[in-house]
Amino acid sequence: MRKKITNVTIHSIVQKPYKGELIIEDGKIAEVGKTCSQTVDEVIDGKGGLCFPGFIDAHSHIGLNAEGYGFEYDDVNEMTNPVTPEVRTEDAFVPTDAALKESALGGVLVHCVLTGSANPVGGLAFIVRHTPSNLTGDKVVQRDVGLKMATGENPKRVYGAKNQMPVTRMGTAAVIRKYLQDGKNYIEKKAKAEKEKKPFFETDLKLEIAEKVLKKIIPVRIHCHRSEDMLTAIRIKEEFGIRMVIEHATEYLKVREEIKKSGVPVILGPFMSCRPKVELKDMTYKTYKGALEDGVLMACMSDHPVFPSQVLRLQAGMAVAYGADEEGMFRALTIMPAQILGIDQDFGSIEKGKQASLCIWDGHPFDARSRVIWNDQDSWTAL
Amino acid sequence: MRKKITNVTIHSIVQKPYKGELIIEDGKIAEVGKTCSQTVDEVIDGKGGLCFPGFIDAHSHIGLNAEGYGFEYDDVNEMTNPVTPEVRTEDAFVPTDAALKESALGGVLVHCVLTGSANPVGGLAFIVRHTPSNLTGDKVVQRDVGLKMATGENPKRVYGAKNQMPVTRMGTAAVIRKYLQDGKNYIEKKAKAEKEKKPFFETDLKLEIAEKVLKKIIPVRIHCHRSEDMLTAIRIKEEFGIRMVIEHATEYLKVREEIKKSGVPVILGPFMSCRPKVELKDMTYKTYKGALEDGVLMACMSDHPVFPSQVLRLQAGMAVAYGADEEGMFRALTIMPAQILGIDQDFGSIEKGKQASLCIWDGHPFDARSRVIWNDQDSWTAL
Amino acid sequence: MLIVKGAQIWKDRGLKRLDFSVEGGKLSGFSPSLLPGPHDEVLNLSGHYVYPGLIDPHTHVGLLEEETGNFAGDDVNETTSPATPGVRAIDGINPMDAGIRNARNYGVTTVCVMPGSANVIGGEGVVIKTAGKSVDGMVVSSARKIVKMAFGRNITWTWSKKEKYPSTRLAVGAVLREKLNAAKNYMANPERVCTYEMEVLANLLKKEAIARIHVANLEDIETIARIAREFDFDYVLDHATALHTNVEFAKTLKVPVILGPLNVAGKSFQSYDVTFASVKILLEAGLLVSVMSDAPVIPLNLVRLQLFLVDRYRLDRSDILDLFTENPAKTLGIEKQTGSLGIGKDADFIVLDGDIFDYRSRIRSTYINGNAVGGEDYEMDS
Amino acid sequence: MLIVKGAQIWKDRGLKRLDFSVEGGKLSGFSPSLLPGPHDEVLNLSGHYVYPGLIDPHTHVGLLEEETGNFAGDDVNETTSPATPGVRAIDGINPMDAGIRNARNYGVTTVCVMPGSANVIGGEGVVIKTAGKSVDGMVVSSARKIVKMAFGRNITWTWSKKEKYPSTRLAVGAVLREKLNAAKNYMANPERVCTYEMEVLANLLKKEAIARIHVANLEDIETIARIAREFDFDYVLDHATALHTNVEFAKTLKVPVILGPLNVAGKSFQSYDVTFASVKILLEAGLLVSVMSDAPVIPLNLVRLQLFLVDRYRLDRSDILDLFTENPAKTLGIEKQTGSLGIGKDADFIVLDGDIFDYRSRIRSTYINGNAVGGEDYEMDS
Repeated sequence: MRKKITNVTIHSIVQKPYKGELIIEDGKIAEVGKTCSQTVDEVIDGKGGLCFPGFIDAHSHIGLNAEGYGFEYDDVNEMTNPVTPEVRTEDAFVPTDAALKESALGGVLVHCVLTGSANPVGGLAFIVRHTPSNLTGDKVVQRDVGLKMATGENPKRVYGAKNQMPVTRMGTAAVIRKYLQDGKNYIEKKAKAEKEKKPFFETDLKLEIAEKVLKKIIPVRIHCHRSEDMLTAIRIKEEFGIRMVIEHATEYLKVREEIKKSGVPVILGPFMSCRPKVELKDMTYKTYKGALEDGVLMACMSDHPVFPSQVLRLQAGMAVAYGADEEGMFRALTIMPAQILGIDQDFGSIEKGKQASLCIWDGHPFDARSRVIWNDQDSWTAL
Repeated sequence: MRKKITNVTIHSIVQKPYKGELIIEDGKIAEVGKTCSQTVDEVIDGKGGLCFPGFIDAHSHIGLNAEGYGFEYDDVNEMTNPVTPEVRTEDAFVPTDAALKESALGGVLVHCVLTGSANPVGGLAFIVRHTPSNLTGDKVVQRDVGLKMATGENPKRVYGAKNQMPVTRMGTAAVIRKYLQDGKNYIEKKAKAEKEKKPFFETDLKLEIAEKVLKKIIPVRIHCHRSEDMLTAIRIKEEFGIRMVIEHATEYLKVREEIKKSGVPVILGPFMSCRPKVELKDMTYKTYKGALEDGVLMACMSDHPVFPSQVLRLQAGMAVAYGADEEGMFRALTIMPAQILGIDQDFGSIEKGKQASLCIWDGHPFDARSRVIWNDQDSWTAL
Repeated sequence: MLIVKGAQIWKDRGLKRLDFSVEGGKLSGFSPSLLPGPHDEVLNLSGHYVYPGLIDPHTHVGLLEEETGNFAGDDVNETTSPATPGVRAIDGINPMDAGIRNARNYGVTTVCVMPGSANVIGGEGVVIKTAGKSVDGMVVSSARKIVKMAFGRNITWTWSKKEKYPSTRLAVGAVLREKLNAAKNYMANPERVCTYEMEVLANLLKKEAIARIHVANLEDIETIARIAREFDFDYVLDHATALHTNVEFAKTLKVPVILGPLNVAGKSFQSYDVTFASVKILLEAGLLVSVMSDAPVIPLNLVRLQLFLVDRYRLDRSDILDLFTENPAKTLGIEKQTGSLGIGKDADFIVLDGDIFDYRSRIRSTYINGNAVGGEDYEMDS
Repeated sequence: MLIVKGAQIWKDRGLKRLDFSVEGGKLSGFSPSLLPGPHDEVLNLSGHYVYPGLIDPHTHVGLLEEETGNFAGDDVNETTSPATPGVRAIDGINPMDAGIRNARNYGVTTVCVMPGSANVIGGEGVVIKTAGKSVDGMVVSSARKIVKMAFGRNITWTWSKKEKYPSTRLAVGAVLREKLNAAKNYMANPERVCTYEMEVLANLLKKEAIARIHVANLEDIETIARIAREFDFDYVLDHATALHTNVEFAKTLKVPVILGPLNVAGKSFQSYDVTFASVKILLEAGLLVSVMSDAPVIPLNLVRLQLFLVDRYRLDRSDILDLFTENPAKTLGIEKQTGSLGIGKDADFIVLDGDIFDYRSRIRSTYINGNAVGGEDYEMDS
């Protein structure tokens, strides 16, 4: 089954936009260009629209507190223990969350689903894409793509209320360090058992994940709003030689040189919200402009349901209003999150061989009035 | 001091847009048209932008939980007593809330500030406009413009947790009815005291406000999401012969005929959010389209800080994406809220004699990338 | 020997006019006409219908007692830890519970009794007959060992109220993984010290026991399947309220399902998808389907309502009766002992004055191991 | 009669070389040279400086005691109702409190002691001298009656923790309006039954008493002004942390302000605007400004620090001294009795071995009503 999309302006992300065509075969882009030559079974008229790769929401809790299901169905934070690396968002994900369909209407076709920020060591993230299926399994792009950690107000507030460590920023860092040190000890113990050819080694599921982090198999995805928290995160990264992505990075502009130097990617947002916490005081859309100018690897996040993933595009548009480069913001919605998440071989741009994760828009995605009129997954009906 | 604005397309709301000029004198619009003849002291070049009346956010809690001040500074709900008509948002308003300036950057220059929805009978609302002053008094447009009431989940949840009436929707209606009935009794008692020329009548501040409601001096502003709650509200309105505005009206489409028949205006939104409550399950942007088609008096709300007032315009733009008429949505941001709030003699359109509450935009307000490049209040600096 | 004569009996998936004999509590012979010997007792059931005793594969009778108030008779959830594999349902069952009495009086001769759904690992379940004064004597010993588990909201509602782990569905799977990993460590450790908790889980991993997993939503079923693949154990899906919403997926699982209770309001989001249609859909998909009452959620005096309601979908009536007899027997591993009428099987049967699908018909007597133990008219007596 | 000779004394807004006499606890004469009679006591203070005793118009000394742990000596807020006009500070003061001892040893001869800021209406304040064993004997009787009030966050923090009204600033004004309305009803009712609570508020509405209102943020000051207009009463703004941020507005209020404590960290959002510059700004705006320690927030042994820090703004030193003497005296309505050196006034003065603005100078003695009651060297003794 080969399908051709015609009559669209192709925003491939890797090239300047041009009027062109593309061919989809087995869910992949088989050909793309000004004209496509292969014979096809079906032609989709793009009606002069704009064809974009599906946007990637690099930090979301979509599916963990499904739309309209109230607080009793909130699985964002396992806030009963400050160290829960063993919990997995895949286990709690609700694939029928109406927000997934709505996000697709807003052009977001891929989501990285993380645990919340109550715990210094949170849990394992996974990546889903929008499909019509009601099974999580049919949506999984990649499992166990990062271990969530958190700093700042949230762990303090949650465990402060329980009078349990951590109640300070120092305490949060100490909890994280202890976990990673336990991991190092565990790796050593395991190596020793192997060397001594012991018949038995007691595996520990919490520390198996620390091992993955310490061996750089997966990155730490660390929630930081304030500048000092980001610097603490980078300090820990250096100490343990781990991979890291900084999430939110609200005060990025205050420590931009340090972040750039560290080589750590940042996932910025959600800035289209009010500032109910003190640590959000200096939040500004201008952060996007700064990060683009600095050339750091940067992505937009919705933090859904904090901010609806459906309008991630408008947050990026607001960044443009506050001075960010428009093409840069499209990269922050597509190829850069794909790179940060390690899925850029399949997602994030319109190139031959990649997944045909595509939307056709009837207008500019940063204009609220614009609509997605087609995507590659749904039996399409208008809004 | 007379100022002239030139080189703009005037979106007056009452006429089709046209390239024109306008003159401001003493904060009012002295002249508006294709060209203006009066001599002026200062000319403001609109740079080919779009001149709109300041948007009016008809339902907001702006100033009651100022940006970046955390939960300890949250004065939205006095949730210690289900009946608190005597509390006034003006008493709690923080005029230095950074959100006011940010909202102005988003074209919103007027806000109606209400109490939250924890209490069946909440408190008195007031209307502010954006000014550079750090005094509430300098921002007041009108005091005591309505008495907030609330139905649905919120009162149930708040008082249910205290095991105190109301814990059901029935209970909420009963609390409201009792308050209004107490008010009727109070009016009678007062009239009797006057008739009998008694030297003394014991005033009751809670019931003085009920008197204003029952004498139709101020409307009830009632929080309803679900259709049954809206019908209950209308039932109470009919019983007591009061004025009413329905706030949120999330399930408007389910009872559109009944609402139209009741003559009650609605203030719709915020729909650019997720659905953390069950009663928001059927929330849709399509509601705007329906209300416009029905010809009911309708306004947009941000419910700030639930949704930032700064991007109220983008919510209206999303309504257009979901089929609403664009001009209708501009009316829902300007003249219709002015009518609902009773300030349309001064606000809501660009007409001679009205307040010069104005913004010049460098692009269409529903496009996220557009910016306000001038307003009538600020010493203007770009974003 | 007891000779039962004259009745229409349900045998080999159909009503047949057969006499049968009972010896030592077992069914010993079937024939169009059995001639009693001089020492035989004869039971003339002309005009009556005999069916195998019904089996309810998922109940809490005897643990969550009826008529005892809210606290005194409630022993269904050991909510002191989210994983309590060491507790056994048999130790909490009161054979005198009105729920068990209801069972036998209304035709249910075998029930599986299990801990509740507040814990990820609730403990061991047990299969018992529904008549007796000592639970030990009621046990159906051929049944496979059962480890009760639960997934989804009941867990998180329970533990989040206590502000304890697991408060979210993020951690429910993690609790199970942690315990199963501990069991693997335990089994691999040559110097292990025997603990009952670990032995129970080791039984599961050795496939001597089967997991019985309370679950409602489809996403939780997916998580169960994922973990079962990771650790390789057998399981049954109990409730499985939303499984029918993805039939292709359901087929891939190749596990028995026990649906129900179906005659309840779908009032929580967990039971949102509840429908009798699920029985039809999953039967047609070829799954081994049973129906539960979850008694006392649906008390067993109402057990036949479910049969009537499934019958509204115009399924083959043999298939319907199987839902309450053969299928649960197979799921519990007791199909050689009970669940149908056949030589060598327990003489567990019910006598009705009409077709079991005729709602006016009444259960005149219930026989367990060949003994009359109850019937609808017994209700008032006991 | 006591004759004090040889000192530089602060009188009429300047240092002067004058002798002075004290008779019956009052200042009775000033002259470049006073000749003592045979029965007079002479105090030679050559090389010393004499200033009027300092007045702190806003403290909690004696109520919120020092050196007593967290509970035993804490009587500052009657947090059982958000409006407690009936309670009186005088009933809670311990004259032996180390805070009062610090006051006199470090030069503070008069303090106003008031309830705290947890209640919208806290109760009646009192003005006392800082030496004595019985508080009744310490009272400065010429002072105007005081009703302590509070606005803003302290109220809502207190009551929201209890989940009681007023939990938000929405309701703070409402509490005050309700009570003042009740007082109006009370006053208008010819058949009223006297209640102390209502009498206190009636005093306020009759302007026999003045409201002393704890407030920080500008928006709360606006609310106070609004309510004061509605009900027509006199008030003083205490703390008024953000008042200097709108000078034009401040001028329109025409009320005395008592700033401070200023040598604290602006750590909460309420104290965000705290700055010594506020003294300069509001003085220049023509307001009647005093400075408080809020003791024991700033203990009174540090009282002079404030004077030094204000002095960094290079204000007229007479104006600075007025902040701690004449101005609080006027605000409290005791300016005819104390707060400056003049014939007929209380002999409340302090003796230093140098200029009061020289931070190395020490308070050698403090006199109240003509009696030496302390000084910095007394510290260790008592």
